[in-house]
Formats: sequence, structure tokens, C-alpha cells
Amino acid sequence: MNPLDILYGAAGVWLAAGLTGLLAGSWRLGLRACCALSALAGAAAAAAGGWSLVYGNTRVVAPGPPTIVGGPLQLQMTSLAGVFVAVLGIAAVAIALYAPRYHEPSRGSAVYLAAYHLALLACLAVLAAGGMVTFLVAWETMSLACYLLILRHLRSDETARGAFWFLALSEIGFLLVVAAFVILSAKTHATELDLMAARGHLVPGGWRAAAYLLALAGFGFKAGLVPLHVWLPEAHPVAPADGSAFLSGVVVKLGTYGIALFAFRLVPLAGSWPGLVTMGAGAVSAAIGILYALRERDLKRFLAYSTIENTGIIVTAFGAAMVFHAYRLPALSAFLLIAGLYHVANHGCYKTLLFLEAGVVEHATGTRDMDRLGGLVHRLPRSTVITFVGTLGIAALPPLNGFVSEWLIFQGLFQGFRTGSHLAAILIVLAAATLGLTGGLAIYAFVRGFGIPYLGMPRTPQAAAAREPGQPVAGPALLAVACVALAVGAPVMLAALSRTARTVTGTSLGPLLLPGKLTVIPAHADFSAFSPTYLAVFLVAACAVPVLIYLAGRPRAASVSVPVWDGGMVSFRPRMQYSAMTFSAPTRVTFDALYRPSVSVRRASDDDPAGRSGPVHYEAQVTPVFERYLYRPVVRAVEWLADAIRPLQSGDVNLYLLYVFLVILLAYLLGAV
Amino acid sequence: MPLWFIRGLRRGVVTTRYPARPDDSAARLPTPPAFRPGQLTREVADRLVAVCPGPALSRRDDTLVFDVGACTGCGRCAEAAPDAVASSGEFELATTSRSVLIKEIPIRGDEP
Amino acid sequence: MTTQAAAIRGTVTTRVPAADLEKVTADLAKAPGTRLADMFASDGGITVLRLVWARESGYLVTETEIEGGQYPALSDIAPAAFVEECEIYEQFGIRPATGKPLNRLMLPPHAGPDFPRLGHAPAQPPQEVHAPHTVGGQAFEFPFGPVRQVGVESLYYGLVTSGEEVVDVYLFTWHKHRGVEWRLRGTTPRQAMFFAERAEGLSAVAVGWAFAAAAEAALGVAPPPAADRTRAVALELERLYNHAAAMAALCQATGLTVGQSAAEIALERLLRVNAAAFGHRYLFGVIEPGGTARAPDVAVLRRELPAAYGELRRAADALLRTNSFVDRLEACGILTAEHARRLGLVGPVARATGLTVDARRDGPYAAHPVTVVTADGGDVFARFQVMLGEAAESVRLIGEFLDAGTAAERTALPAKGNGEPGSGSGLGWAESSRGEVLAWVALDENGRITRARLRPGSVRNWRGFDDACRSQNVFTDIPIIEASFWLTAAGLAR
Amino acid sequence: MNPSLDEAEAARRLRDTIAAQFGRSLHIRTLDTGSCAVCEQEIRLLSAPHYDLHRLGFFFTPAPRHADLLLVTGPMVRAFEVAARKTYEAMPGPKVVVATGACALGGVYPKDPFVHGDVGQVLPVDVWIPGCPPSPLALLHGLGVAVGRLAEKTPGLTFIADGGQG
Repeated sequence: MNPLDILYGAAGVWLAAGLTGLLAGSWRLGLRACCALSALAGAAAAAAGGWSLVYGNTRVVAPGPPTIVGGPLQLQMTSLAGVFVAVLGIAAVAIALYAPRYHEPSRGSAVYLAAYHLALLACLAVLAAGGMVTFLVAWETMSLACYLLILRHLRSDETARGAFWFLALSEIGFLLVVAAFVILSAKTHATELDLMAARGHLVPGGWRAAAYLLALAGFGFKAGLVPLHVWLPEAHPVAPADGSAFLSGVVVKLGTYGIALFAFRLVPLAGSWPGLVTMGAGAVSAAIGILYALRERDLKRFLAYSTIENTGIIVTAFGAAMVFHAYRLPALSAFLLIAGLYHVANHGCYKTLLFLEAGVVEHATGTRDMDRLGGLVHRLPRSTVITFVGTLGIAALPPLNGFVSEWLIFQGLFQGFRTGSHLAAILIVLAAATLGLTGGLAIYAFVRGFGIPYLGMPRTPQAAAAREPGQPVAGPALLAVACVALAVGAPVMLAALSRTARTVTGTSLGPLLLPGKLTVIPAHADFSAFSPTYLAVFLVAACAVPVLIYLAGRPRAASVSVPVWDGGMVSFRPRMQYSAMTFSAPTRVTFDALYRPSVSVRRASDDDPAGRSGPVHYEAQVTPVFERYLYRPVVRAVEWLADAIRPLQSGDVNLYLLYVFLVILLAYLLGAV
Repeated sequence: MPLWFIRGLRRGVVTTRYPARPDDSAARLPTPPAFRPGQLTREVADRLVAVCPGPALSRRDDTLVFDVGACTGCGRCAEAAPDAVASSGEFELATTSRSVLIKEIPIRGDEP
Repeated sequence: MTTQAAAIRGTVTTRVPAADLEKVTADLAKAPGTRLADMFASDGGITVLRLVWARESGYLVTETEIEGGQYPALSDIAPAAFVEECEIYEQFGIRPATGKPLNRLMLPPHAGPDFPRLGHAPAQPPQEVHAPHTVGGQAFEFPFGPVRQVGVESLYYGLVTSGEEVVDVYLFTWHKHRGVEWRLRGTTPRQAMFFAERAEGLSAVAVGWAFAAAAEAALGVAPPPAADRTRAVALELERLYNHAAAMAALCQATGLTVGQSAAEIALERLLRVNAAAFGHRYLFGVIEPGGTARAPDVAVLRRELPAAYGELRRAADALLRTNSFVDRLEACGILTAEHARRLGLVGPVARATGLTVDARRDGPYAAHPVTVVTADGGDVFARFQVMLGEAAESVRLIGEFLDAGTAAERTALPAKGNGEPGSGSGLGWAESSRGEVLAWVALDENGRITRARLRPGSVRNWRGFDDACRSQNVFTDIPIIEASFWLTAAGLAR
Repeated sequence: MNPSLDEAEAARRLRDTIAAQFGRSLHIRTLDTGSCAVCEQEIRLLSAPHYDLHRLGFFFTPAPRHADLLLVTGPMVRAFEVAARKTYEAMPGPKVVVATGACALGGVYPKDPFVHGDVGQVLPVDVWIPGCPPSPLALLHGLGVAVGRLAEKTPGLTFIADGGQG
């Protein structure tokens, strides 16, 4: 009995769920049955993942016949994948609880459920792949399944466009990953991952570097590393809520898994530069991701950019871990790996939560535009509370989980001076500073992302008409609980992760990390210490004290309640409250070098000699730098190439016969040689 | 700032000591009129009522009713009947009851 | 067009047929050195529209009888007429022949058709169509007022802002409408003076003088020269204390408390000089139709004014040497001469853009000419410099007037107007610290007012305020700009 | 004519409360209900060096929520009535309303469709300060009376110049 066996069960149930969905998903009952199975399997997968953290790697097994592309189906459960499997499981449970209320039973929903469970299986297979063929097949299957996922609501060509962005970039990434694997297997004469890792020393340094960089770029497309990120803000808004939750919570994480897989398992790299490159890419992604998030009005585009930020943070941690490894600091390396994996778990929880709640908001109001929302706290109280928990988490505010992992990452990066190399130290500190900026901006962004839609007055009738009954609650609530658990239960989580780190890197820092029951000493014995548990408890207590004091000393006199002081105005209108774009105007002014905003002001008074004022139209557009200066040229080149080779496809039979003849001739000549 | 600091020191204190001590700048303020009942005849009273731009003055048969609160201290009454009206010189007129601001001036002047 | 020369103090009144009004207005608007100073209507059975044009030679009043409740869209020819178009619409119900929206200006939202007006109620009440509302949610409206900071008048601003810079500004001005022009009807000029002074208390002398001059013109009398000089002394004293108050307000807006205290010391001393010289801190009751009610205490003026002005001067010098203060003023709230001309701005605001707009040309000023202080740049700092220059000029003028002699004299007003049609009306003007004040009075044969028009300088200059605030200014500039304009809501709403 | 007893009684009780509640420090919110801008100028001068009302423990506050005393000027324009009531309701009790200047006491504008003509028509006035405008000294005296720190002279005054001998 080992984690893998449980995963077999989970996979089987998911398969059954997918079939149920495909066949019966167009009836409410079938939908519910499918989701029930899915939740069951998710729970199993989560358990398996959690177990494998402490269990270590299982043996590679090759059940069943060779796969369609040849090569056996090789499966293995590693504790590096454990975190990801657990996240996959939890997300699956939450989505399964959420979907029945979100989706109207129809043929579309049936196909969607099938595609979704196919994607689940593919992700599971990627994580449980013991051989490169299995990995690649699963990876490609996942991409295609997610493509179908995004196409669920084919409202406009905007949907098709977003889905196409996803598919195109996934395929490019896939090619790079294939190249990386081919190099490794060619040099090590192995397809099994363990074998590749064992024979890693056979690979010449140059090829190693090439393979790693190819992998970094290839997985970077999935993980959304800047500038390979452009599919996220395009695909997430058009996908259904649970679909985009799955994309952000799980699929994007697989990108980081791939990077970790190459960095820590397959390619033992020499020299610190690959680590520095990885760390730099992560830091840049984090900063640019949050900066673009601040300019978004669409709730889901905003969350998508924040996903870019978070994967950036994770990759930064992995990169720093690689650097420390290169400088013979195994403890620090292992520690940062732990911190990164912790952040993977955290982000998997709260980002899934936030996307699901964004779906609730869209469901209830029919819009995702923050500037058309407002005042939802009175209309959707339960989802407001849940969103608030998720927001605290993602804004990395204590006592929630985001704070724990980001704080650990900072503690690790602050150890940069121990590398002994000035360059590395400076670069690591720079990365830390960038993450600091990112953290600050993230708080700013999520004050905005929570305050504008949920607080204040409703800006539109639709927002005012939002109602809670019928909205899904259980799924996001589960994730909220998970967020709290990840914060309060940090020591447990860290203990488990230190086992993982020992399995992956062979360094054990359990006693160093957790001297007491609840106290964590991150990074280094004499640097810092804190206890997330006590922190959470005492923060809550600290909030309770003033409340108690108030309740104790409440004035006995009858209190009068009067309306808000509005300066004696005639009437206070919704247009008089801070809007999402005005709230983030200061960043637009500060970072205009990045945004290159184009401001257009049109006043009724401008074209009127008498200077009457009247309707004012004020728009500030941000230049999409990457789309315009990076991707558009590529697209143009491809189109040009397509035009260039069109004459070959003339449609003339004789011409085709000529081609056939030439090919045969060529083959004959080659055979003759 | 040092510039302002030195200016301030050179400038010295200008603040009044009122209400602890009376302030002599009060002497030049416009104040409500005070009447000489001996000089007031009905005819004079009516002239005063007519010349008052506001509702401050009115006559109830043999009393001139003077609403100090409504008086703007414009001085037209003093101008209209200099011998019957003088300046009261009072400026500390604030009160907690509106009614005490309404004064009754007896008309004692003998008709010609 | 038939010109009948009723040239009293440089005023020419002309009848213009409704058919020619558009053409005449266009010609006058294009004529060099001509400026549309005011436009108002009067309603004696038939509505008469009057345009007041300021020229080098004096004022030109065109009278046009309006039938059918419509007249040409004058604000497209002479944009300065826009506010008056709105006012005439809500007071008389006649509107320019244009689809352009007309703002609510003075009558409150609850004012129904039976609300007292100077003429007939408009067909449908004007709305706050001028209130800018943003499209696309990239800017929002920052409501401010009517109950604002401590010790300021009630006024409502809507600031449209993108978070940092001010995109647009608009005002609601009806909170303080007291119907002054309405309640002047049927009173004698002497009674009316009581309200005229209180239309804009901070320029009681200027408004009072303009009103008195209008009444005198209507009755065909002129005040004695000594009384005229007395009025001028009071007017310049008023200018002095207003400029001191504006300086204090500027310091407050820029957060320079020490400077504010210094300016307020000067202000208080100037007010005490007023009280000593004329018996009232704000110079109420000095002017009355036909002359002046009080003469200044010359000895006190000669003794105390230089000291009080010295305070002002020293405070100003210290301010000019305070960079943190000057930096806030420069390039803030810029208005161009083109703006000023187009919107018909007056007073220091216009003179700070380089225009030489000043109503102090005739009467006592004919013998003691004013050197008009101007500046270019049109920003707050330019206005500040203009104010300082004018303060010095005022002190000089007061000296000259005192030498020439002042007295509390008055020319007896004829009890009855000479009820011929066309006469019995007159225009008066004065230059307040906020700019040119105009008054127009029509009397019936009993010498009672049938229509009185009061136009303080504030009415004109608030038009420039929103233009000055728009663009390249951030939130914190607005109090500075408002202080540099130093206008009153009372004068605007009347 | 003497004030009716209950009126005097009420006034006395109010004075005691005020003196007890904010004898040392009192915060003032001003309210312009249609004045001619001169009363505002005088009120601003209260904080000028010549008068400096802070030395007496009075402070201006822009927020009615923090204000104990409402200093009202102007004849209470009807269009402003809502704003005036809102301001008064926004103040926490106990609160004092001081009508300032002839306009606010009904000395300038009669009651008509434009104005109520008298602040007392809308707000419960506790202290009246005559004058057009009331000079800063008069205002200081009025504030002193409002907090029961200064005695009021008016009841004793007759406005009769000489003993009345004819």
C-alpha cells in the first residue's frame, strides 16, 4: 500500500465521473452524481498527495500496454509532486462542490464535465508520471482538455481568441519541453525519470544548460513567466469560473512543477547562473504581474495577473534555492524549496477561492467590471466573508497563509549574503527588494480588488439587484478553511515539507526548522524565529480585546443614529465614490514608463465657446507592451511565411503528382546510396 | 523660517486681553442707538420707525419698541433725529433669551 | 439702429430691433477694445433684453424688445453672455434660439412655477445639466460642500478627478440666493441701498456706489465732487482690506500659518482704520444715493493708514522671500488673456493675464488717474503681484483724494422721476477689489424702483474659476486658486 | 419686559450643562445660511492674532461630528434648510446653536419665499449675538455667554440715553 495505489482509485473514480458527466451531465441529477464522484476522488487525491509528502518516492511501475506513441506507461508518486497532487485534490473537491450550482444542465455542461475530468486525469498523470513519454503525453492531453474547458461559453470571438492564445502558447511550450526531454534521454539513454536523474552526470555541461533553459522556457509558458504570460489574462476571463479556477489553481502550478522537476531532480546543474536566471525571471514576473493587475477593471483579468505575480514569487524561491545549492548551502537551498512549495499550496487554495467567488459575483450581477459593481457586502454577505479570507491570504497579511509562505521566502532571500559571492548576494538582495515592492503593491491591489466591488454603494442597478440565495458557497468555504488551516497549522505543514525536502535534496533540516512544537526558525539558526500559530491566535485575541472593552464600557445612554455626514449635499450619488481606476491612479503616474498610458479627456466644455461644462469622458489606456512589441511581430512573420508557402498548395492535381514523383525519386536515390 | 521667527519676535504681541480686560478698539465700533425719551414725541418716533431700514423699530401707542437684535447699527435714526437718539456704545449684547433683546422706550416728549 | 444720446457719465443707450440683434452683437463682439460687460432683461409687460458693452469711451447699452420668448444664441457670438442667458431663462422664461442646455443658476431645485421671479417662469425648469458625469469610470466626482471649511461661505463644488489631477469643476450656486434684485422692486433708492450693500458685503462700497450712481443717472442728478471723492476713499479702503484678506487666505491655502498671521494682523489693522475713519469696519452705510452719509476722519486716516499699510507691505515682502510659498503659487491655476477676454473676466484676475480692464476712469478718477497694475502669466502668483501693486496704488490715491478734500454731502434727489419713456433708467459702475461692478436701475414716476440689476464682479469671475482649475492642477491647488480669485458666493447668488 | 420664567430657567440649566460638559475646550462649527460674507470674515478673524480665540479654549472644527457649538450666520435661505438641518443633526449632544448677526436674528430679510428670515425658524437657537456684523469682540463675548463663562449684560440694559428727564 502506498500513495500511488490511492491515486489509482482516485483516477478510476475521476474516469467514472467524466463518463457520468458525458452521458448524464445534461440532467441535474447526472450533474450532481458526476460532481459527487469527482469530490470523492478529489479527497482521495488530496490524501494521497499529503501522504506522499512524508512517504517519499515510490517505485516506478509500468502497468498496462505501451502508450499510443510507444513506450510504456510509467507511473511513480514522488514527494516533490505531493504538494501539487494535494492542491489538485483540494481544488477538485471545491470545484465539485461549486459546479452543480454554477452550471445549468445542458449538452454543453455534459461535454464540459467530460473535458474537465479528462483535464483532471491528465494533470494527475503529469504529476504521477515516472517516465518522460507518460509525462509528455499527459502534458499534451492536459493542454487540449483545458482548451476545451475554456471554450465552454462560446459567447463571442473573444472566447475563441482567449482559447487560441492558450493553445498556441501551450504548443510552443510543449515543443520546448519535448526538446529538453529529448536531449536528456538521448544523452542518458533512459526514458525513466529516476534513471535520467541517476545518469545525469553523463550529460555534458553545455547540453545540461541547454536542456534546463529549454525546460524553463517551455514550462514558463504554462507558469506564465513574463514575457510568456500573455495567455493568462486572455484565457481566464472567458473560461467559466470553475474552469479558470482550475487553470490558475492547478494548471499554472504544473508549470512550476516542471521547473522544479528539472531544477531539483533531473539536471544537477553546475554553476550558479541558471539559478540566478530563474530567480530573475521569477522576480520580474512578480513585479510586472502585480503592476498590470493594478490597471485591470475586469475582476478575472485582475486575478489572472495576480496569478502571474504569485508564480513569479514561487519561481523566485526555486531559483534562489538553486543558487544556494550551487554555493554549497544545502540547508538554505532546501529551506527555500520548502518555502516555494508552501507558497504553491497557499496560492492553490486562495486563488482557486477567489476565482470561484469572482464567478459568484458574475453570476449574481452579470458583470465582471469592478466599476459597475459595489455594495456587494450587503447583498452577498457570505461570499463577502469568504472572499475577505482569500483576500487576506493573497495580500500576504497575517494571520493568514500567504503571509507565512512569503515571510519564509523573504527570510530565505535575506540569507543571500551567506553565499560569499558579491554578485550573487547583490542579485539575491535585489530579488528580495523586488518581492518587497511586489508585496506592497499586492496589498494595494487587493484593497482595491476587495473594496471596490464589495464595499460602498452599488454603481449599477445590476449590482444593486444581486442576491445570495442559489449562489454556490460550500466550495469556496472549504478553500477558506484550508487557507486558515495552512496558516494555523504551519508547523505541521513545515514538518511534512521538510521530509519532502530531505527526499528531494537529501538534506534534513527538521530539528533546525522546528525546535519547539509551534515555533519556526527559518533559514538559519541565529537569524529569526516566529510562530504562525501564536501569531494567528494573538492577532485574533488582539482584535477581540477592544471589542470586549467596548462591550463592557458601552454607554448606557440611548444612542442616536444619524445619516453619514455628506457636507449637507442634496443627494449622495454612486458616481461620487472612488472607482477602481481612480484608486490606482497614483501607480499609473508613478510607473508610466512601464504603462505608457494614453490619456484622453473630452469635456463638453472643450468644443463650446461659452465653456459650459457637461459630460466628461476620461479614459486612460495602458499600452499592452508585450502584445504589441513582442508577439505582434512574431504573428506577422508567421503570417508572412504562410503566404510565402501558399503557392505549394495550388490545388492542381498534376502538381501534386509531381510532388509524389519527386518524393519517390528522392527515396529511391537515398536507398541507392 | 528663521526669517518669520525673527519677524514674529520683533512684531511682539498684538492679542487683546478681552474679556479679562476691556479692549479700547471697541470704542470705534458701530453700536445700537440709545434714545432720549424726553425728546421723543410720537411724530419723532414715527419718523424713526419710517427711517429704520429693518424691522428694528416700531411704535405701540406711547412706547417705542426697539428690537436690539434686529438693529444693524446703521445710524440712520441718529441721523434723522440727532437730539433724540445717541449711540449706546454697547457691543456686549449676546444673550440666551431672544425676548430680553426687545426693549420698550417710553415716549415722554410733549406734543408741540 | 437709432441712437438717442442719453449720454450720462459716458453711457450711450441704443435701441436695436430684434431682427438686427444678432448682427449688432456680432459686430460689437468683433470690435477692438469692446467687451460684453453684462446682459439682463426687464419685464414691463413686454420683455426687454439689454446688453451692456464696455468700450474705451464708456458704456453702450443696447435695448431690444423680445417677442415670442426667443432671441438669437448670443453666447455663441459673445461667450461671456452664457451665465446671463441662464439667469434670464430662469427669471424671465425667454431662452436663446439654440438647443444648448441652460444651467440652473440661482433658483433652487424646489422652485416651482409660482416661485417669485422678475418675469415669467420658464416652460420647463433648468436642470443641473452642467454637472459633469464621467463615462467609463476612469474618473469620479468628488463632492465638496455646500457646508465646507470653517468660516467660509456655503458653496457646492463637484470636482471630477482621475485620482490625482482635476479633470473638471462645476459649482452649484443656488444655496445662497436671497432674491435681492426681486426685493428691490417698489422700494425707493434710499431704502434699496440697505439691501444693495448686503448683496456682497465684502464689496459693499463698490456695489453701493454702482447702485447709487445708477439711481442718480436715472434721476439725472450728479453727486457733489467732494462726496464722489469720499466714495473713492471708501472704495480704495475696501480694496486694501480685501487684498489683505486674500493674502491671508492664500497663506492659509498654502499652509503657511506664520504668513497668515502676519497678513491677518495687517487685515485687522486696516479694518480698524475703516472703523476709525468711517465708523464701520466694512464701510456699510457710507454711500447713499446722491452722495455720502459720512465723511472720513481725515486726521485718523493720515495717521493710521500708513502704519497699517506698512504691516501689509512687510508681510508681503516676507512672503515674496519665502520660496515654499512662491513655489506653490507659480504656474498654478493659469488663465490666458484669451480665456479672460472670451469669458469676460474682470478685476485682478483679468489684469493678471495682461488685460487692462478697469472701471476706474471717470468721476473722481478723471482728475486723479489710476495707473492700472497688470501682470502677464495669468497664474496665482501674477494675481498676487497685481493685488500687491493695487494696494500700493490705493494708498497713493487715498492720499490724493484726501488732499483734494472729502465731505459728507449729498445732492437732494428729486422726489419723482420724470416719467418719460426711455428715461428714468440709468447705469452705474464701480471697480471693486473683485473687478467691475455694474448696476442698472429703472424708476417709475413716483421714484420707486421697477427693475434694479446688480452685477458684482464675482458673477463674472466665477466663470473663470472652473477654467483655471481644469487640467494640470491637482486637488491641493484648488484652495489656492479660490483664494487668489477671492470671490464671494453671496455676490454670485445675490 | 422680563423673559418668562421657564425660559430663563431653561437657559440657566443649559448654561450649567455646557459649563459642566465643555468648560475648558469647546469646538465650533460655522454654518453660513445666506450671509453677505462679512460675518464669515469676522469669524475667520477670531483665530487671527488680534483675537486668538484658542487662548480661551475655543477651537474651530470642520466636522460637525466633533463640534459642540454651531455658529450660524445669515437669514436661513429656504434652499439651504436641508443642509442646515443635516448639519445640526450631525452634531452630537449636548450642542449649542448660536445665531450670529442681524440677518440671523431677523433684522435684515423679512420672512418670504426666499428666506425664513430668522435662524430660529429652523434651528433651536440658544444664544443670540446682535450686530451687523458682530465684531470679533462681540463674538468672543457671545461665545463666553454661550458656555456660561461670561455674564450677559443685555437684560440690564435699557437703551435709554439719559435718566429720561424731559
